[in-house]
Amino acid sequence: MQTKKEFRKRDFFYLLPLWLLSLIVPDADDLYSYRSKEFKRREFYYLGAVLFLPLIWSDPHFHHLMVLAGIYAILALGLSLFLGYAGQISLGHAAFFGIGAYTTAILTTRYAFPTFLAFWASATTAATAAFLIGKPILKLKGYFLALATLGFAEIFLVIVRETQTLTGGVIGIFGIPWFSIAGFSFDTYLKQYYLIWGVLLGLFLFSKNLVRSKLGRASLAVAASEDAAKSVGIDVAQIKIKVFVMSAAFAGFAGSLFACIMSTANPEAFSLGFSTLIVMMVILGGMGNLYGPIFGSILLTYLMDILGRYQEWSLPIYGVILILLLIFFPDGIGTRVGIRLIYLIGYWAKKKKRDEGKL
Amino acid sequence: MKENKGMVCWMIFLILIFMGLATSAVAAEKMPYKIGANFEFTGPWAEVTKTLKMATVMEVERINAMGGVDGHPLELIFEDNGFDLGRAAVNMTKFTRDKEIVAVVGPFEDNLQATTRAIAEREKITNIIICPSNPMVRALKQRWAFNIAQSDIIVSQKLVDLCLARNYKKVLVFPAVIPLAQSLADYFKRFGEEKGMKVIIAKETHKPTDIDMTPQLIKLKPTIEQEKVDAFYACTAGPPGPIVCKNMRTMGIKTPILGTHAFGFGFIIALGGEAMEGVEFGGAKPVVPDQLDENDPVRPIILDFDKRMRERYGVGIDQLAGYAHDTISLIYDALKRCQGKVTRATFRDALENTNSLKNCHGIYNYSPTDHDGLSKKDMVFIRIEGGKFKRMRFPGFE
Amino acid sequence: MPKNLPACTKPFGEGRFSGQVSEGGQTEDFMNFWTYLPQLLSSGITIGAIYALVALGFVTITRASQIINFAQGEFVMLGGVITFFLLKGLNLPYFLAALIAIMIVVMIGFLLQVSVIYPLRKASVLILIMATLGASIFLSSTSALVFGTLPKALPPFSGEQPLQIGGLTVVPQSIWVLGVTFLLLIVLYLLSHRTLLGKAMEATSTDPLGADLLGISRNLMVFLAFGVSAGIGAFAGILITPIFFTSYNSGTLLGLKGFIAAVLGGWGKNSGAILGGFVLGIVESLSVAFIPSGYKDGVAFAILLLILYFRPKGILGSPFIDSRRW
Amino acid sequence: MSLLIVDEITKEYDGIRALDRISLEVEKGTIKGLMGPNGAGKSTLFHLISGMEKPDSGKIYFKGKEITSLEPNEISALGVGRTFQTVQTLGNMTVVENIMTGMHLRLKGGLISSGLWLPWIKRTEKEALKEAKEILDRLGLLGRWKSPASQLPLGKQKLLEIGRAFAMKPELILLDEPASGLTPTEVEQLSERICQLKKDGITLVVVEHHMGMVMEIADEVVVLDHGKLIAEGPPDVVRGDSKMVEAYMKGKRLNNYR
Repeated sequence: MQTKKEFRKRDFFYLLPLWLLSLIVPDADDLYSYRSKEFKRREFYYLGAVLFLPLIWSDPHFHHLMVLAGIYAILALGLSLFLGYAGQISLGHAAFFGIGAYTTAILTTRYAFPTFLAFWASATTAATAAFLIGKPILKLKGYFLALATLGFAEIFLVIVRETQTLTGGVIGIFGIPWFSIAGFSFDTYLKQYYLIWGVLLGLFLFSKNLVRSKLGRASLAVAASEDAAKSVGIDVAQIKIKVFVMSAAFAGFAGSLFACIMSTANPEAFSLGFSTLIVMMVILGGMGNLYGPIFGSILLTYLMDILGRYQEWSLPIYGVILILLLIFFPDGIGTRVGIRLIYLIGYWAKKKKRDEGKL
Repeated sequence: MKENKGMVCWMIFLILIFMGLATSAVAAEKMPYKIGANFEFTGPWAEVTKTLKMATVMEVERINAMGGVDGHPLELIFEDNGFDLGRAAVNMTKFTRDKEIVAVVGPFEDNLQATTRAIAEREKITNIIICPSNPMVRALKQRWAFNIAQSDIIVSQKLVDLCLARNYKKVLVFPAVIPLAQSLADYFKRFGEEKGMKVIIAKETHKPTDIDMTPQLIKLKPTIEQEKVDAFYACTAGPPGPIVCKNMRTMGIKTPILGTHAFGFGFIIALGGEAMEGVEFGGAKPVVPDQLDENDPVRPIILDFDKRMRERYGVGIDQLAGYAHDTISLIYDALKRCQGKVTRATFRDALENTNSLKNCHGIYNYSPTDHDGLSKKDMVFIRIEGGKFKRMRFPGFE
Repeated sequence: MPKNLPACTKPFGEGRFSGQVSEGGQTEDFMNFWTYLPQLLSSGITIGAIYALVALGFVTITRASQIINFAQGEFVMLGGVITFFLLKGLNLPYFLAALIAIMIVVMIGFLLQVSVIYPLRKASVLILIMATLGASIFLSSTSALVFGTLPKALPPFSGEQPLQIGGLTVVPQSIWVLGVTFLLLIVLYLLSHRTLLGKAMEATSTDPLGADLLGISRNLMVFLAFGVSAGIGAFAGILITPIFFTSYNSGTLLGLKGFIAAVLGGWGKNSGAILGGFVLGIVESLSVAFIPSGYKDGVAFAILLLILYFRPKGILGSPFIDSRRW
Repeated sequence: MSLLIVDEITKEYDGIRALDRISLEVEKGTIKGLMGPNGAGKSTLFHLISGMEKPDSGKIYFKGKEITSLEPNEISALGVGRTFQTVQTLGNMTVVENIMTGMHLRLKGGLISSGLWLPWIKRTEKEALKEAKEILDRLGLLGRWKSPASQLPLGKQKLLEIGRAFAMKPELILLDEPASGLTPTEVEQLSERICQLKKDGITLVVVEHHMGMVMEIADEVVVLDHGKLIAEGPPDVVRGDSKMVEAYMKGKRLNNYR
């Protein structure tokens, strides 16, 4: 009996992301619609869901997953500003994530910084690193930009592994205290959930404002056509740097939270595979809208959790799913799923007709 | 009246049968004791976890065939954490949520253990670590985490004994950039210098992914020659071991090579070929199941386990299979000692009170203060000869 | 202190860096570095040949279609692993096993093109990168499932005994590697410059529209290119497996290094790829003499960043550098 | 003092002279028609003026200031707007956002302040929106101000591009073949808009194949052929010029082949 109920509950619980998807599927021109301040009704649904779901559903596993998804979402949100809005490519954001995590880890464990300060320090460090690395490499485009960012991430890993005295080498750093503000420490998954999603909400509003301001339009223009952008007096290089630094700062925040919640920081967590995962989150959610990364990250975090059951098969299945999603939803599940499905159905219908015609 | 009596007899008979059926049915559907396994089925440690899975599954099935723990079958639940910190942690909470799970085994890799141990401590669930975490984490003395394999300290002491027995005065250590190798090198240096040896830890290191160690060795060669080191300690795990040996022999360095206990696997010899000849290390007993002396208490267990592994999977046992076997039998033993009322807390206490339990790897003793099961007595000296593991004995040492 | 782990009281870096011993310090190494130069060079050249082959694989695909196939390294891995399987598992003769393995990997390359690249032929750069990365994840993990995750070591083509040439000791296999590499290069050169096919491939890459007008089927060219590059990759795999062990996850790093070599030499040029491969291999192995060997992998990527910043065209210059995607 | 001065400018593409010591002056408030067959170097000249490419020799002055070596965005910051031969509206934005992008330099707001949506940002954005709608109204695109720019027909996209350039409040606008690929009626509308721009006191340089249109709107016409300036003057004068007719007809024939 007990087990049966467990089972049913769990399945419903894995169906949750799909249900959320069905809620969010926006109308096609929503992607382009004039970016205004007015919230749509749908958006209040999301807010309600984020606020009350964990209370209705007090399940540590669910909370933990959502905490993780939230952290990834912060990172993906920053990346989508760079990927989706400025139209550049970065495979190196795991490095900024790692820089954030290590900054927090070192400051809190060795210099006994309060985590709240370390949180801001991490973002600053990541942003600085992004500025330094971005100046030279952002003049590249496409494949070479991707490769350069990837190379930066690898170099970061090598440095972390080698500077034992500071980062503890491959062993990493343990015993990072919980995130705490003014003595109130977030020590349960529920508290962490509200912390993370609070931060995410703040950053989300920030970027929502940003993309409908001068800077957002400029970055969209850079993505569309650099010549046109220059012709209206936009300094392309400067815009790219700004957005890059910005997304790195987001990554820094995420990394700091990650370090606090996992209580450890080690190089294995910031490898190329992680960068790939985050980019996938952005792509699957749909580039060029801000909900994309969030839903993408929830989706993939759940996917990973489900795949855990399939033991040795989890990685091959992940690869196949990844490719299939890219082939069938190249511009994101979150944004275009409706259109895509209609198109597919139409195609099947036509095919049927054709066959009948042949007969 | 008669027929009534007959009726009554029949009734009683039927009722008895029903009761018998009922009781038997009840016996059949006792709640299973679940054990969560949080392993790296994918990623660099996949091979290791494959062995672990084979052995654990086999052991659990054997115990269930024997009727389980007083009627309760054991059940294994495997989850892959893909060598990813986040997923390992989430799996841990997933296990803690399921109230029937009494203990979680794994993860295997050091970097993930710190987090899962912390969660276990918080959520009050036993976390059995097969390969002990690095000393920094073990120093925390967490009550809910138990280590199966010998800690780095014991392994290093064993190797120091080997050096003393062979009377190596100067040893050069060539560490890999993995947590295990680093703590091994540290402890080897510490104990070696206590015993008056000279231990040089090379600046040069190698990664698990390096495919050619020649450059590093070229930089080490002058040290080897000028210092006249007696032995070269390839402090590494996995493929780099054979690579180091091969490259050294190719470069014509004849210095004897010492290995870590991670050399005690068949594939190491298969890879290294004749370059591995004469490599010596301190390993566990399952590496040489057939060469244990007759009065060794664990000999029958090892041989029996080896036989069953060969029958079922066609491969002999190695240290990891041994650890898996020991894990399951430790859990089985502790569950039995809970006398029916199994909760996570009682299970933890029972496991803590394990003493002198005979197993593949030796005799396990846990206590509330000491969560390292094995001791130095449970290791043997091993030398690779003719593509085989040969046990060595040194009077005075073992 | 929160209920989390208590903060680490142990000082970091205890052990191998605090307990550093000065024997074998940099200066001595440097002095007798020159005596070991030939040794370093030989190992560098051997690895360089492999990088060159991997880079050639990248370039072959890029010349036919301006795509970078991040699964190139997996072809190398599959070549070695499948040969090992055929040799040890099915006890086929060495030559036959190698041949069949190459054919299988070529088939895999075709499959990859048909199933992943063709549907995405109009997709953006980012999508292509992610798709090929996904393919590489799939290939490596699947080979781990099928052939096991243990590293594989093939027997060398001839003789285990290292040769003593003057001061340095060389494994005969590395001579094999060099010889066969150069043979392969000649064949490829003829293929791409002397045959109509090669010319057609080049045409599709430089001017797709013109190629279409000339009636060259672009998709067919890309299809063939994938086959060829998969073949080259498999060949490289078979060559290195006797010296360096091939395991299911050794493909990714090799692929990246090969890519770096291709960029270093001059993106899109066969000659550039070869030059870049050897330069990268030699620089990498020589660099160990001057910096701690832990940074060895960093060197390659540092070179990459420098070359991308100062001379994206690479050493020999690149025909594609002004194209839309770069 | 004329607004734009091109002085003895020369540009070579590996040996071929695209422009050979061209010099011309554009007076303030006039429309300059730039004509010539393909390969005459009209677009090259535009690229040089707007800074997308650098000349091999010669100088360009705008409002008496030398702009030869400036970056494109700096040149447009000085007040030189331009449109493109292949229309380049920003397809990932709405129509009104395209116009507002044109106002980029005139709006203030940094990264943090616009992220926090501080009051002054709010004000500027509101005003910008209002102004953008006015511009759209003048272009007759106000009806579709919310629809994605990529969904407009070609003619409207060209108008939108002109509007985007106009939103910069520039003194000089370079129109690169505005009428190519438009229906006659659209060409009519287009020339009306252009004349309106002139009334606003904006100087224009128009590259055009569509002879009738140029002759109609331009105050002065310059004819290029193979990088050389072969005729200059008011339309009716140039129309009579034999060299020009010959060259231009050749150009037309060449066109038909392309």
